[in-house]
Amino acid sequence: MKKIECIIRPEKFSELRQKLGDFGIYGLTVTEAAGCGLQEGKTGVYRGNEYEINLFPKIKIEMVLTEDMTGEVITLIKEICGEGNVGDGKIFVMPVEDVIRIRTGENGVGAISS
Amino acid sequence: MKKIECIIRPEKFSELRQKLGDFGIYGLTVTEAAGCGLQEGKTGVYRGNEYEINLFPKIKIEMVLTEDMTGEVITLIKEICGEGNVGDGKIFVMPVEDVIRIRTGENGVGAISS
Amino acid sequence: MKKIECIIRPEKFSELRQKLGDFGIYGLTVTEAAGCGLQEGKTGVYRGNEYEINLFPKIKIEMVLTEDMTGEVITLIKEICGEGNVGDGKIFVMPVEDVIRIRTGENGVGAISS
Amino acid sequence: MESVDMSWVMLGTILVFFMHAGFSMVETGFTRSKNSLNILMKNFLTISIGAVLYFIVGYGFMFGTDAFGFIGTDGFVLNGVEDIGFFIFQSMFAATCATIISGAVAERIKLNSYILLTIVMTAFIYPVVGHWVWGGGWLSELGFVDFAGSTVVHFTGAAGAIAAVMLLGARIGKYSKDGKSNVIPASNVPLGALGVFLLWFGWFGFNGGSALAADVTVVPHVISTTMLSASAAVIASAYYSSLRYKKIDASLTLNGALGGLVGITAGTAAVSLTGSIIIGLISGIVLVEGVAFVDRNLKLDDPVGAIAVHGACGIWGTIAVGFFATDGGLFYGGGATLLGIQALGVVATFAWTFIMTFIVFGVIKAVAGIRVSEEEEISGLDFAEHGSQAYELKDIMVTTPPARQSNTGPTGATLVERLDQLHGKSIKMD
Amino acid sequence: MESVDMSWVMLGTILVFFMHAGFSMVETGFTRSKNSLNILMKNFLTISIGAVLYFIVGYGFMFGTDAFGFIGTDGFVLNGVEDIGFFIFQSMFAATCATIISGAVAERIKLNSYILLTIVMTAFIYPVVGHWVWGGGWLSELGFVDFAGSTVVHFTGAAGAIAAVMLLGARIGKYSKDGKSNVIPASNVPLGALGVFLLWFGWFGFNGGSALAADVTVVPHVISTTMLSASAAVIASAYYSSLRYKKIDASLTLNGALGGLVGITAGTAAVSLTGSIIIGLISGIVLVEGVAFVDRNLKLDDPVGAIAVHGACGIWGTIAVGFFATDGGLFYGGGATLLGIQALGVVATFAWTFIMTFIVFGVIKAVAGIRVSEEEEISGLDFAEHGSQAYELKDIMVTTPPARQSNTGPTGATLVERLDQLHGKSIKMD
Amino acid sequence: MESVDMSWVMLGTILVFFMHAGFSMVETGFTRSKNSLNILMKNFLTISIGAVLYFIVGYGFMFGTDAFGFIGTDGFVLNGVEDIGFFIFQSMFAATCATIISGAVAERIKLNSYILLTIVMTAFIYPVVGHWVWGGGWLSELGFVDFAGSTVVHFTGAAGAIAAVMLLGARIGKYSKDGKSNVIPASNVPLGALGVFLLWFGWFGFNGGSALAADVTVVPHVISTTMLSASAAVIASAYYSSLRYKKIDASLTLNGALGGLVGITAGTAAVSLTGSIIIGLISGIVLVEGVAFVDRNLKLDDPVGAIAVHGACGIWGTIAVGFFATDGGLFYGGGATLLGIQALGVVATFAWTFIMTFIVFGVIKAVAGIRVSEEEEISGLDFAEHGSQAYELKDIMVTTPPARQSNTGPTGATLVERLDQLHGKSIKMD
Ligand SMILES: Nc1ncnc2c1ncn2[C@@H]1O[C@H](COP(=O)(O)OP(=O)(O)O)[C@@H](O)[C@H]1O
Ligand SMILES: Nc1ncnc2c1ncn2[C@@H]1O[C@H](COP(=O)(O)OP(=O)(O)O)[C@@H](O)[C@H]1O
Ligand SMILES: Nc1ncnc2c1ncn2[C@@H]1O[C@H](COP(=O)(O)OP(=O)(O)O)[C@@H](O)[C@H]1O
Repeated sequence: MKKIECIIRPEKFSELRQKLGDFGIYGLTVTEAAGCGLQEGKTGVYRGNEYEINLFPKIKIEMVLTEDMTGEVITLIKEICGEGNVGDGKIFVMPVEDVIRIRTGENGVGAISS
Repeated sequence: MKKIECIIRPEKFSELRQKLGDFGIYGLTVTEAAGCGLQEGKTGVYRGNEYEINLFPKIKIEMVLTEDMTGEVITLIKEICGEGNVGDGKIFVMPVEDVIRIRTGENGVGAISS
Repeated sequence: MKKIECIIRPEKFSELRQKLGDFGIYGLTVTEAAGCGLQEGKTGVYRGNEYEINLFPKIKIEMVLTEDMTGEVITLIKEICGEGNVGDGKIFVMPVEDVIRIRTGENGVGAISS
Repeated sequence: MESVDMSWVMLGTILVFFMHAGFSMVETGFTRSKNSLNILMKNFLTISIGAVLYFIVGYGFMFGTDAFGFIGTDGFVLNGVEDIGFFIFQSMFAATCATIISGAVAERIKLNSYILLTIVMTAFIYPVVGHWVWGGGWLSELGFVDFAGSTVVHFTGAAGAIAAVMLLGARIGKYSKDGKSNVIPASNVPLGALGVFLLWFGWFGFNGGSALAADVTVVPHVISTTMLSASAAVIASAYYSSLRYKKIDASLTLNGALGGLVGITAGTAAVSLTGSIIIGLISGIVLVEGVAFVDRNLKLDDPVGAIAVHGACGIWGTIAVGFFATDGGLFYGGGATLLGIQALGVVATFAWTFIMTFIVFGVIKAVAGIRVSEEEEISGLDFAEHGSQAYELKDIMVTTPPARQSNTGPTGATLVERLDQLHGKSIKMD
Repeated sequence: MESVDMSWVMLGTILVFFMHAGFSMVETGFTRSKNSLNILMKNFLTISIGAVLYFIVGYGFMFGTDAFGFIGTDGFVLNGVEDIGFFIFQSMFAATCATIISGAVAERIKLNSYILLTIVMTAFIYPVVGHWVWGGGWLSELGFVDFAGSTVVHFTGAAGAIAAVMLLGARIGKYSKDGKSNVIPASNVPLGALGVFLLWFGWFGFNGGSALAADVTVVPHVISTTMLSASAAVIASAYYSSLRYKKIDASLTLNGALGGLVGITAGTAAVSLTGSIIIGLISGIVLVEGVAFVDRNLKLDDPVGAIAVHGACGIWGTIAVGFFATDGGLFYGGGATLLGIQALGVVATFAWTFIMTFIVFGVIKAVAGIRVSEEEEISGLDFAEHGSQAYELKDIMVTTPPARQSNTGPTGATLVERLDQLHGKSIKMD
Repeated sequence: MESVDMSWVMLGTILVFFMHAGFSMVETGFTRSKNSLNILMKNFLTISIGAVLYFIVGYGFMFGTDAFGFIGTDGFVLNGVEDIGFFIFQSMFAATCATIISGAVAERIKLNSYILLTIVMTAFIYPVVGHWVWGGGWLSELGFVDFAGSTVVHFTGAAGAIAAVMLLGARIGKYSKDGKSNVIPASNVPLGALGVFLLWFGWFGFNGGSALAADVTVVPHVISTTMLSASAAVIASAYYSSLRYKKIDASLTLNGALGGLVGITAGTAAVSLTGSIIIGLISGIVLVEGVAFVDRNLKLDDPVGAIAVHGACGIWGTIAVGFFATDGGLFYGGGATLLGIQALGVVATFAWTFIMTFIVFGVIKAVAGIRVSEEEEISGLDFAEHGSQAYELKDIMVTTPPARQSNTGPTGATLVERLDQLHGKSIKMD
């Protein structure tokens, strides 16, 4: 099994989530994150003083998948979240040794199959 | 060393944390997350329009442990957080190559032993 | 490639981020977390009843780096975030199998080089 | 009636109305955000139902022709009532009394059961007490002094709150199995502080308007004693709480201001300015001790401190008149008679209100139930009873749910296109 | 003029001013936090520009010497105007009418285009309607009854809002491609609820002050009908919404209070107390249905429900006078004449205001554009138009950006020192 | 005294009291949430201590029998004072002057040191200035005009604030080592905006009430000039800030409203309506420039802009009378005499207040210290000084701590059971 972590633009989440569902993937965990990289910061002004915001709100999605699905899921993410603008985000693929479904105690693939 | 990531119901956190302490585990990192999977969404209504909430608030706990403890910790999580209702959550076991305690610079097991 | 996860004190983030930049590392993802370990809790009082706060706000930084950089980055984190007080935080080094830059689709090292 | 007197009473009316904004903000600020909508609805419905019912029956029971010194018997729907201004001024008081309960029972009471109680409170329980003291009933005959309602309005509300909380029980998690009182922190103290200011502001109308005329000999005195008592109470509760708990407790200091206002309400026109400061100082201490006593000894879970504010300080304020009244007070050589009458009034009011509320709410409990389910309480009353939440819901939480189905081989250039073919153009929601 | 009458009208003036605080809080609370600054600025500028312009031209058009029953022709800059108190009281009404629009167009309108519309509204469109009814114009000649402005102020504002929203379009994501009306939840309902209380409070000055004197025969009656109608409306919208949608909808109940206030504004002095309760009950239902109709049938995206509150209930309130006026109302044997005149007034006001607003705002749209860019709308108007945000920005979000450059071999004990040498002492910001 | 005049002054009193709600909300909204409780406590204690002390000594120093045109000498504890209404009205002003300082020193001052300063301010420093101008002192003899207190109340407060901030220093992170002024964003602008509305609302009582009678020739004029000046200032600061900084700065526009109110306070009864608009427009610009000057030139860290609002605009407002007074103003052919007297008054007031405050606060600094520890400042004053926080604390943050001990072999079915045996039934907290 693999864990896919992707960092995307918040406004893309809703569509990605739906498409993942269409694709048969319902299980995922989301956290609000902030990130930086090549994306240029934006300048604000408050009471006449300027300040720079150079961390951007991002959504971090974690999905644990079976090996065979990762490829297509990555393609899906790229297609939906890739605007072609700096800041679209990243996908990280990481190894997972085991998964347990707390409710049933079953582990391995059975723990994530719906 | 292993990293255990578990996604649980927020209301279970307090008890789990205490039991882990009783068990000798004090070190952990928590983040607020939201998740979905098999759990059914709930419907709200605002000004007469219905909407569906199908991401549920979850607590994500990360613990880096020595190999030998993972087994019992997993059992503990299952016992405390397993209500038997859909949405109880998951446990992911992942490899960790090294841990450093920033304060002392010590690494490996020494970095997480209290 | 490696993923470095570090848990630090929020007030250290600004300087660490800047130094990482000076060092040539701009890409990172941040999440607000809370943690506990050896750090002693603090006691508050509300309407005459005491309560204990024993989770402390922390900042979690995730950076995916090429193998060769991890060493220096860890040193940097230790130097900047190490106050020598309990609660300074931890660094976890974890394996990453692949990285994809959503915008371009390129993967591997190319996906994180700026 | 003189224009100037009418204007003054109408100003008072408007200000007392505004106190309901204060109650709402205090109660919303001192409780958890998952129950805010519910608390707001309770407050809006209380003032609304209170006003309408007081028009229909309450005013009659309170100011109608006296029967046995116990209750009024006519003037329902203002039949034959001349002074509409007096009615509307009084109607605001009725709702005030009822709304005091809403804070004490917050975060776990069933909305509809609460509404039933409010109906009985504003239509009957309160008007009867009101009749005794202000409607020519037996207490007024005895010479009981309660200028603006330390007892009639505030203590009556608190007595009802005690009965209600006893029947309702504490919020989940408030008391540990070993009886320890736990902390359930406030969600928005600044809003609560604003509420206290709104109440303080409105109180000038509550006390000042009770002169029922723009009387130059009474009104400035009333405004001054009201101001000084509240101020003294703030100082007292701030420093007494820091003495007792090492820190100046913000929420207790805010309660303290209200305690000082409740404390001066009975004697506002009868005591001297210096007297009002002393009454206020003591109110501030009574409040801090009152909260501790209710919370840790009586183990009555009162999220906003209503019982201490309106109950403890209400009693103190009523009794204080017996000591500080420049005319008839013990400290002014007036002997103990007045003191005795004041005490009697407090006891009688408690007996009537507590028993009546206990019976009424007990019946509601038996018949319809008064408490939300444990699950609803944990997830919050807002979503359960109102299908929504008080503060911003993150965009990502609201999405169109993915349709569940198996993949039947699609065709098309990109994965997305293929998926779209499967499902028809996907509806994207913001 | 009598001191007492002057005082009463000045009190009314101050209270009507305060309604703008209410509008601001309602609009801020019912919309998303990323647009809060923008909404607040709109409200502050509306009242400010409204007051100044009404002084310069508005008052003259409204109360100057009549020309053809259509418009006033002198008294600009208060030239030759005696009663300054009357002017300042009226100026608050002008701004009120304009600010009604700001809620309906919130979260997507360009600030400057909105300001232009506000200018025309307060300087010309509203004063003309005002002249017709209160300035001796043709409608007043016919005997049209609108005591405090259900039509003149509220419905005029709503008619303008309809035109503006039609030209502006809905917020992104409000309607799905298939026309489904989506939910865009409020960001701060407690603040919105406070706003409703502020408006209700101010409304006593709005209706009461419109007596233009501390008249003992009128004022207490007006205060009472205002209170009872609003109360009845709260009850009606709470229970009607729970009937229709299974839950007591908080934001609809809050709107309901305002609906009941708008509904009684025209007839506040003309109907009986009982009449006011009935008018209020119906207002509450009209409000709930009105919101549904505007949102799901007309598909006009009105984030705060301004069109339903001020439009639907404004019409109802004006017509209701024809039924409930104790003198001349249909239900009191007065026949249908008054009813007809009231209806005519509504139609005429709508025609004039809708058409004028449509033309003016249409021109602005063609010339300058009226809507912010899609990108600005998504990221929020606050940062785009004001460079800042309404609520706390996390410390970590604001940092001094790292200078970008390549590493040229540094020397020094620690990495940090070496880096510092490279860049000179680094500036650390909180 | 006439009932109607008394009523008007009492209304003014109540409204001025309400301004403290405004100050509290502005200061809470414009600062960081980790210091909100502390700011609220400062405000509640200021008004409370101010009222009590003004009763005990302040009123005597201000309005007692004059000595050398410098100070009053009797009437302490209102001894021999007839007009209680005048006292209570004045006492609200005293607290207002003191509370102005609290905003400027927010987020780093020690609560108790602040309280000490407030005591001296309300008991002595302010009453002396008040005596000079309103108590028959030397400035009033000269014919200095300050109708409601641009100088007496507002500028006095600002002068004290300057001294206090100089001694206190800036918040950590406000200024970079290189002297750059950094941004420390507000935590709740909507609350701050509400505060501005509350202040504006209360200001009608501040200026209107200062007529000390329901004088038909004065009051409507005062209400109108107050309204128009504030409105003009909002417009000016909004557009001037957008000119200077490319964006309509929300918090500067909010400050602008206050600047316009401070600016008209001295001349509200003396200038024409048109004059008031000009005064307001200039106030709006003075405010924006004033904030920039204080923040970036003087490098005085004033989180809420109190020094610019009450200081810069206070001076401008006082001087403006010399130009715009229809009777005696330079622009009305009155020559420069009045102008000179006004200027003299400003200088004298500054000298007295600044020096006194500097000495008093300097002594406190030397003796007790005036600033919280760096650690407390970083983690926030709320937890450090009040043991709690202003907004909701996440449930997960509050837990019963796990007891630390080593595992001694337990027995039992499940791990949990075994652990429980070890520790006795675990107490679970919500
Ligand atoms: N090396 C990295 N490690 C972890 N997260 C990263 C890394 N680089 C970028 N990110 C995340 O990806 C987001 C987008 O990266 P960025 O370089 O700005 O744009 P792009 O991916 O389009 O080149 C960043 O905001 C950050 O959250
Ligand atoms: N494949 C997955 N990857 C990551 N997180 C998951 C995955 N599946 C479920 N989760 C997380 O676990 C939570 C519970 O899963 P769910 O399927 O709803 O119930 P259960 O685990 O009882 O079957 C979800 O809310 C989500 O946060
Ligand atoms: N075993 C662990 N797994 C995950 N996170 C940990 C672990 N131990 C500590 N942490 C994180 O590191 C932070 C600091 O650890 P702590 O033991 O309190 O101080 P120190 O690292 O200085 O010994 C904690 O607040 C927690 O967020």
